Amino acid sequence: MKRVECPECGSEVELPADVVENEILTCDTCGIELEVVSLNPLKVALAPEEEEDWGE
Amino acid sequence: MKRVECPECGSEVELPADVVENEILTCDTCGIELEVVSLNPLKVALAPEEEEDWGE
Amino acid sequence: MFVVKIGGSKGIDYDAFVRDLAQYRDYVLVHGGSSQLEEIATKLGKPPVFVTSVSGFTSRYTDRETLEIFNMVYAGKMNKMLVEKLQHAGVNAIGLSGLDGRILEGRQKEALKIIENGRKKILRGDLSGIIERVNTQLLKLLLDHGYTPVLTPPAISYEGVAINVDGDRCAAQIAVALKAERLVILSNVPGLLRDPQDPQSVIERVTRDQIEAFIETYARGSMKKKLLAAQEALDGGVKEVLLGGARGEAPLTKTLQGMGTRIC
Amino acid sequence: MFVVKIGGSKGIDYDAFVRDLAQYRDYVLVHGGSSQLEEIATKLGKPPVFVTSVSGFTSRYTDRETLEIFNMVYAGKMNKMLVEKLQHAGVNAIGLSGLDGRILEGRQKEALKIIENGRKKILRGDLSGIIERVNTQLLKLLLDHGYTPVLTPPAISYEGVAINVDGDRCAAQIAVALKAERLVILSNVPGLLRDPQDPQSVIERVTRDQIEAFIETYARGSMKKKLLAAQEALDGGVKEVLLGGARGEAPLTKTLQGMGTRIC
Repeated sequence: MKRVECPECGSEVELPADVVENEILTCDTCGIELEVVSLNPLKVALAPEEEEDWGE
Repeated sequence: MKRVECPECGSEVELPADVVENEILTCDTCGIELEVVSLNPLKVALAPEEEEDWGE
Repeated sequence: MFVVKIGGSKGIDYDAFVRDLAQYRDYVLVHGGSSQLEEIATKLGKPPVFVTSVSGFTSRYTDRETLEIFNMVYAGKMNKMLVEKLQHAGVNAIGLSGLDGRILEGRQKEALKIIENGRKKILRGDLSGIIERVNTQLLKLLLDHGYTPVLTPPAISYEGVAINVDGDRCAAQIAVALKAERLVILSNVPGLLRDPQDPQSVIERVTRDQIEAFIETYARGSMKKKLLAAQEALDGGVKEVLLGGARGEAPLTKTLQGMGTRIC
Repeated sequence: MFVVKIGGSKGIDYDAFVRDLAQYRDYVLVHGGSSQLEEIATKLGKPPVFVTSVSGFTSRYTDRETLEIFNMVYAGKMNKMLVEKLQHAGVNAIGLSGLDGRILEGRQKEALKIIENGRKKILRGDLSGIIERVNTQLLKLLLDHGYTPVLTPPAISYEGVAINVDGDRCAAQIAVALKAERLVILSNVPGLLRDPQDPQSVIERVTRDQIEAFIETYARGSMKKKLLAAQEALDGGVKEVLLGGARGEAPLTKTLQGMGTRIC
C-alpha cells in the first residue's frame, strides 16, 4: 500500500492500489482534497478550488 | 437541324445538334447573344448582361 | 430591454422564430449550436468528448481543435444563419462572438473536477471558463445606433485566449449587465418539466428560493444549467426569467404570454 | 488609414503576421480562407465546384450548402482565429462578415456566363455577386471607439441574402469607401511575377494604365482578381496598392518597405 504525506496536515494518506494520475483523494485526518499530481515520482498537492461552470 | 427565331431581329438561328440547356448562342444576323432557356419546349431568350465578378 | 436565448438543438424552425422575433424591439439575441457541433465535429473526425462534473453536470471537453470547430459552428454557421434571416426580415442584426471587442470576458478554468470511471479526477487543458465581464459599452453603442446584437460563445479569457462558456449563462450575464427586465430561454423542451418524459408536465411557476431544490429534483442535463442561469439572472437584478419551447410558430410570443415556466 | 488583405492559403504564419500588424494603428483587416474552405468542404463531403468565366476567371460555384460551409470557414474559423490572436497581442479586434450590419452590400449576380466543356453557357443559382455599398458609418463608429475591424466575406444582397464576393475586391471597395491612402494585399506569392514559376521575377512597379495589359499577360488565376481589385482601388481614389508575400516574418512591414509590387 503506497502512502504519502498530506501537504496540509502532515499525516499519512493511503493511496488506492490502482491510483491514477490527477486522481482526487481526501485526507482522512484533515479532510482536505488532494490531487495526485504525478505517479513517478509520487507527488500530491492541494486540489485546485473550482466552482461549477461548464461550456456549451 | 433545329432552328429558332431570334427574339431580337426575327431571323432564323440554327441550333447545334447537341445543344444543351442554358447554352449561349449568337444570332449570326444581328450578333445578339441568346440563351437556350429550355429544350422542350424549345425556347430562347436574350442572354442576361453581366460584367465579370466572382466570389472567393 | 430583454435578452432572448435560442438553443441549437434539432427541430427548431428558425424562420418561424425570426418572423416572431422581428416584431419586437430593444433586445439582444444569444444563441447556441450544440447539436450542430456534435454533427459537424463527428463528420470532421473529431467526435465530441463529454465529461461529468462531480455534482452531475455534463459538459464538453474543449481542446484546441474542438474550439476551432466550435468557432466554425457557433460563430460561423449558426451566427451568420441567424444574422442573414434577421436582415432578410428587416432587422439590422450584427453577429458577434464573445471574442469580438471582448464582449464576453472571463477566467479560464484552471482545472475541472470530474468523475471518470467512478473516480474523482482533476482535468486540465480544457478551454472552458466563467464569464465575469460583459462589454456593455460596445453593446449599448450598437443598440443606440440601431443594430441588434446576435451573440454567441466563445468568450475570451483575460489572457486573450478563446474559452468555451455556457450559452444560457452567457445570456444571464448579458441580461444582468444590460439591466434587462427579462431573460427568455427557448429550447427543445417546453419548460421545466415535473416529469421529463411528459411534455405536458410543465411547472408553470418557480420562485427564486425553489431553484436550488428544483435543480436537484426535476432538472436533467442542460436544464440544470438553465436553472443556474435563471438564478444568476435574478440575483443580478433581472426581474423575470421565462423558460419556453423554441419549436413551432411564434415560440417567443407564446412564452411571453405564459406558455412555459416563469421564474421570479 | 490603410486596408490590409491577408489571404487564406497554406503556409502563412498568422502569429508572425499578427505580431507585425499589431505595431500599426488605424487600419482595417480583411481576410480570405480559400484553401481552408477547400479542405473542410471536401471533408464534409461537398468538394468545391469551380467554374471558368468566358474571359478566363476561375471561381467557385456557390450553392446554398457551399455558402454554409463558407460561413463556417471564413466567418467562423478564420475570422475568430485572427480576432483571438489580435486580442492576445493587445489589439481590440472585432470580427465581422459583410452580413453584419450590412457592412458589405451589393447585387447578387442574376446569371453567370461560363465555359463548360468548351460551350458558352448561362449558370444560375450561384450565390455570388458584386459589392456596391460599404457601411462606412459602422466601420468609423467602431474605429472611433478604439476597435479594429477584421472583415470577411460573405456580403449581403439588397434582398437580404448572403452572397459570396471576392475578398480582394472587398478590400478594394472598403479602402475606397474609407478613403484609405493605401491598400496592401498579402498572399502566397511575393507580388506580380513576370514568370509565375520564378518567385524572384517580381515586377516592382506597375502604373495604373498598365494594369489591363498585365491582367492579360502576366497574371494567372487569383492574381487577375488582385489586379482588378488594384484597378478599382486606384480608380476610387486610393493612392497606392501594394502586392506582397504573406509568408515568413514581418510580411506587412517588408511589403511597406518595397518588397513586392507597387501599383499607383
